[in-house]
Amino acid sequence: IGPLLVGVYVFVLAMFVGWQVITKVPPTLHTPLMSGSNAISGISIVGALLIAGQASDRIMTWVGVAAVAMATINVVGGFLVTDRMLKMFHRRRDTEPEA
Amino acid sequence: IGPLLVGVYVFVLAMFVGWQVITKVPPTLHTPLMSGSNAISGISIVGALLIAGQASDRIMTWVGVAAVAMATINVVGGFLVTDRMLKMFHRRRDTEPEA
Amino acid sequence: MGSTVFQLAYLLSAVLFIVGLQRISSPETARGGNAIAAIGMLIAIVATLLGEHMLSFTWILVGAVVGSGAGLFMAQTVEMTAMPQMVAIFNGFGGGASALVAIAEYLELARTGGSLETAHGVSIMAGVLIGSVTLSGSFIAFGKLQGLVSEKPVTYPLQKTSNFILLLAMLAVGTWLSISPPAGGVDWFYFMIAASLALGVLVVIPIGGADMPVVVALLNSYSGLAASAAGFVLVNMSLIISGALVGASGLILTGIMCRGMNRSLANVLFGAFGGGGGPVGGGGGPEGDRTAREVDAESAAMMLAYARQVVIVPGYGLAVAQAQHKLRELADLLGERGVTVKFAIHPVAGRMPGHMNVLLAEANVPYDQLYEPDDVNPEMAGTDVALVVGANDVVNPSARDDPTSAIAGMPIVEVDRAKQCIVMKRSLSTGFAGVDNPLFYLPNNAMLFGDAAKTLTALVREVKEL
Amino acid sequence: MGSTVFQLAYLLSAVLFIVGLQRISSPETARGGNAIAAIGMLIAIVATLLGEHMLSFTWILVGAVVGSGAGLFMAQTVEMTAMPQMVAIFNGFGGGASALVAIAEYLELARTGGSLETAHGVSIMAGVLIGSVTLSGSFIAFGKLQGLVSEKPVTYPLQKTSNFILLLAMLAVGTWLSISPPAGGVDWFYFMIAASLALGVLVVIPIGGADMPVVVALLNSYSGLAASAAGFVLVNMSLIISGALVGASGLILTGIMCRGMNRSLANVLFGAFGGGGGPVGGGGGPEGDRTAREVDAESAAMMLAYARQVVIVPGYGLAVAQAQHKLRELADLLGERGVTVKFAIHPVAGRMPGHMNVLLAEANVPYDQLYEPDDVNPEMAGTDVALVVGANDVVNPSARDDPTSAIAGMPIVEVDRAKQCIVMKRSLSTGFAGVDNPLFYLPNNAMLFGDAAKTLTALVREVKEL
Ligand SMILES: NC(=O)c1ccc[n+]([C@@H]2O[C@H](COP(=O)([O-])OP(=O)(O)OC[C@H]3O[C@@H](n4cnc5c(N)ncnc54)[C@H](OP(=O)(O)O)[C@@H]3O)[C@@H](O)[C@H]2O)c1
Ligand SMILES: NC(=O)c1ccc[n+]([C@@H]2O[C@H](COP(=O)([O-])OP(=O)(O)OC[C@H]3O[C@@H](n4cnc5c(N)ncnc54)[C@H](OP(=O)(O)O)[C@@H]3O)[C@@H](O)[C@H]2O)c1
Repeated sequence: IGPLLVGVYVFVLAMFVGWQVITKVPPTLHTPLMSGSNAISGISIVGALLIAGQASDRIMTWVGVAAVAMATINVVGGFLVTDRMLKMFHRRRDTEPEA
Repeated sequence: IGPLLVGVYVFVLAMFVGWQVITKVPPTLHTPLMSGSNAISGISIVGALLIAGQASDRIMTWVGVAAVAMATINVVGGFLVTDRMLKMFHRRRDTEPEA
Repeated sequence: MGSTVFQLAYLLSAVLFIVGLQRISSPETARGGNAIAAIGMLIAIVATLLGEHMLSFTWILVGAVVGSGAGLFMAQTVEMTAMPQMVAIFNGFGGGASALVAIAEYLELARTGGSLETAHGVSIMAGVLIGSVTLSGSFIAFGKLQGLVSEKPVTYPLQKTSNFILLLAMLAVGTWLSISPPAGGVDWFYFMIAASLALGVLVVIPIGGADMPVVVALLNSYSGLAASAAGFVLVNMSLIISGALVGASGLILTGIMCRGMNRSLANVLFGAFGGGGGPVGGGGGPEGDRTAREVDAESAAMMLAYARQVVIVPGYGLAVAQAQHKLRELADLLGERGVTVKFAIHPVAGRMPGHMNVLLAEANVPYDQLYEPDDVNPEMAGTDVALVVGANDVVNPSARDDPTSAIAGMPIVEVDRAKQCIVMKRSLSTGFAGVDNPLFYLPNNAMLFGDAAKTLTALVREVKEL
Repeated sequence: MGSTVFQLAYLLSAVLFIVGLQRISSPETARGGNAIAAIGMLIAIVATLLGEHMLSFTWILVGAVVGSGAGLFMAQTVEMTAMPQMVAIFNGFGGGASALVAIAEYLELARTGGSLETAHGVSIMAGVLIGSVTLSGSFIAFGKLQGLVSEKPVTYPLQKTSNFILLLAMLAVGTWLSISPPAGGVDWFYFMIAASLALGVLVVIPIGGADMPVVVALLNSYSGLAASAAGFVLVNMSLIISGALVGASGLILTGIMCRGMNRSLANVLFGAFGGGGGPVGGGGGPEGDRTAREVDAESAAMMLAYARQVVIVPGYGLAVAQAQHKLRELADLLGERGVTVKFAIHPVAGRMPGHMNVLLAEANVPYDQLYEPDDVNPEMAGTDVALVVGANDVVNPSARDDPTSAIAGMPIVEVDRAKQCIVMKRSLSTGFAGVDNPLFYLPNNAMLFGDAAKTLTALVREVKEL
């Protein structure tokens, strides 16, 4: 059983998991869900690191740096902005006098 | 990435899928769920067929026949009994005068 | 293992299992879902038969004919009240097949003098262990439920300790076998098989017959894990996925039963509880000065017939009396007279989860007439008559009121809050949990004693005559 | 790819992503869930840095410092009203990174003269195509949302046909590249990249600015698929899993938005709708003889202050006016006076799903004061005042009453059923869908004209003075 087939199995199962998990998120949280899942798609940083770390010539180095930078923006920005949003959500009791 | 690791990935994802799917089943249907999922565990029939079909000596033949018979009981019996139960479930309107 | 097409067929079968299970989540789609899962199984079987090189189809046919015949016969003839046994025995066969897959792989390696990778060895040992425990454990569970083996917990000194030592020994042998060449390990391998079978027996006999449904659900989970282990042995993703699905399903159902009974899994497995143990106490209040009011079928029929809303709470006793058809007849008669009839089904009423739903479905009660406790409890105060038929623990108010009760915290159907409650059972004795039920002595409760089949027949006659 | 330990680290990271997303399903656990997902990402990064042989960390550091700085800055400074743009641009970067991963793999094979397996080639081409489309498409979406690119649909003759021909050409070139040796295909590969980037621009420009949020959600899904494709290129399961999760998430959110607007995805993508197109009609009733009653801040404040229950329906106009803090102040004042205040949040109010919830959370409105339409609609008849702040389409009764309306069938908040309704907006003009709103002319409705920030400030002052 080759790597491509394995990938297909994993992809299909992950799609099911994603579908199940996401349909349970209430509308209240759809904006943070969108930015949070967006941050997760920055996982391609794994590939970006490989390019930048193993680059053997000028072009590859630049491709690598660009890939790392782009992926990092997505990851860092995505998780932070989601956190910024989510920390504003609170119940009636714990209302702090901050605007 | 070896076959064992791939198996672990697939197993973990399938566990998540199973968890999500099963927790959505209402109590009304827990008995058929149990017998239906039981029938699915008869999937080891795939392995049983291999033993019986590729047996090279007496012992293996008997092991194979036993495995196929056991798995078939589980599969055939499981799906049938589940169907028997489920076909009894009906809404208020379509009550047939059968007891 | 086969070419891409056959691998994709296995993937398709796994997807169909998932989709099938998803559709079992609603009564409307459940039957189709079961059929979809069965088609998935067919696809996996065909892919194996076509995709693998087979020396002979003769023995496959022999096994398949025997198995199909037996499965067909059992599935067609089983009583709905005997579902726990049925699931137990099918379960056992599934676990056995998985164990045999692992066993054959090892014996073949031993015969051909092949070597064993550690990872492969671990998969084989796991398959043998889990599969064999499932096989023998399920058969004991079947025996206990069917009354072939003593329902009582079988206990002896140092039981847990000796089981634990056996398990340790097996793990040691299993580890050694996983890292040694198979040719030299066959005898120890036979020991593994025998010890696994023994372990299955030894861990189930100390559990009371009434706790067997929990054991069956747990063994259901094990049969899935055994199939997964077989999948690791054969490097077949479809087996791994399906096994994991069943493993998750069994675990969830086990959890639901334990929560419904308000007991921990450890307590079920190691508590030697149920199956005729003495009453566990609780309840409180002096026995002597309490009297339960009795009512006859005629007056009970009157109350029911002139009510606006009746909530019926069926329990295990209904299954024992096989009186589900009579109960449906009564409900229909009341319905014709304009009474609103609702069935309140407690999640652990009966002897397996959802058991009452199946029994009432068998008796042609439409499922939209069945309610969960949370749906009817708020309506109780407006209910004229709550009719409890062969249920006991699931309507015991001390679960709600008495924190010292053995079933404290277990959710109940609050029939004590109805304007009038009628309990139909044979005596004032306790139910499965062995806990005294203060409901029987409440002023708004009346007992209608007798076997549920007889008393329901009487009720039907009386209502007809009104 | 690395040893077992690192593979298990990748598995752990994927599990943490799943668990993190699961926890985002409740406001209480959501922040922790986001942190768990971030930890998963950290684990994947560390596993890559330690598990792979790296020639140099210098360039990694350069890229990481630049990216972290930019990401940090953007995340900290963005206004909550600008979330759609923010998600769009992050999205674009993620897609770009995935595309670069696929590009680097191909160029490296071309440089070393390696050969290309077809399956590998297909993965690379998919990564380039999807990733580049995501990159350029997201940037155009960002531009439209930010007002840098014309919000209007840019259309020209044969637009769909020419886009379709371009796509076909790319598929042909991609197929050829997948089965040819990379060394000879570099020029055509550059064509693939350029054409993919062009395609991203060409498919987004004909879509109106107001439809951009749907496009962003769809591109979110694509960025996931691009990551999955990169995972196939690198045979990294963590990438495949995470990409599939995001792919599913984006698809679901796209579907929710389309359903909320009662339009098909095809209509959004190819309809050249929104962004200043003329009114789509609907509504009916002669324009001339209808008059909308006007109310001033003083009388509106009176109605609100002496109501028992007030339902506030915020919409896109609130975001435009940046008046969420003022609105919270008003709600608090009313609450102090003993008025029950509920916020009714329509799923597509604002410009992205859940947008209003974030804005109100920013203004410190507790989330248990926010209700979905289905929860408040049944209470409308008992509501004294419904206060509509900068919303329009989501309270348009013709969606419910007029089957010929362009928004017929879209769920609404039924403010027309409240005893009194007050609509705060600047004019009688239409909202996003361009549909006339008969609510404005109902006898139980009054308009409070003006920018929401100004009118809310006036309302707060008046309520304080009462
Ligand atoms: N559903 C599950 O998954 C599951 C699994 C394991 C354990 N359990 C446990 O089983 C119990 C289920 O509660 P339950 O209320 O359904 O049953 P129960 O508490 O066991 O009570 C059943 C009652 O039915 C009466 N009965 C027996 N045969 C009868 C007959 N022929 N006619 C009339 N009455 C008859 C018995 O009283 P008389 O002897 O006086 O007639 C008995 O008290 C719970 O304690 C639950 O925790 C459930
Ligand atoms: N949420 C999503 O995911 C999403 C995505 C895409 C599209 N949409 C669509 O967007 C619409 C959302 O509905 P909605 O009711 O929230 O908004 P809307 O129907 O677009 O109406 C917003 C109203 O706010 C008023 N307004 C604008 N600026 C204002 C200000 N500064 N002060 C006061 N009022 C102001 C405008 O009227 P005046 O000009 O008279 O002031 C306008 O009619 C729906 O049609 C939905 O389908 C939503």
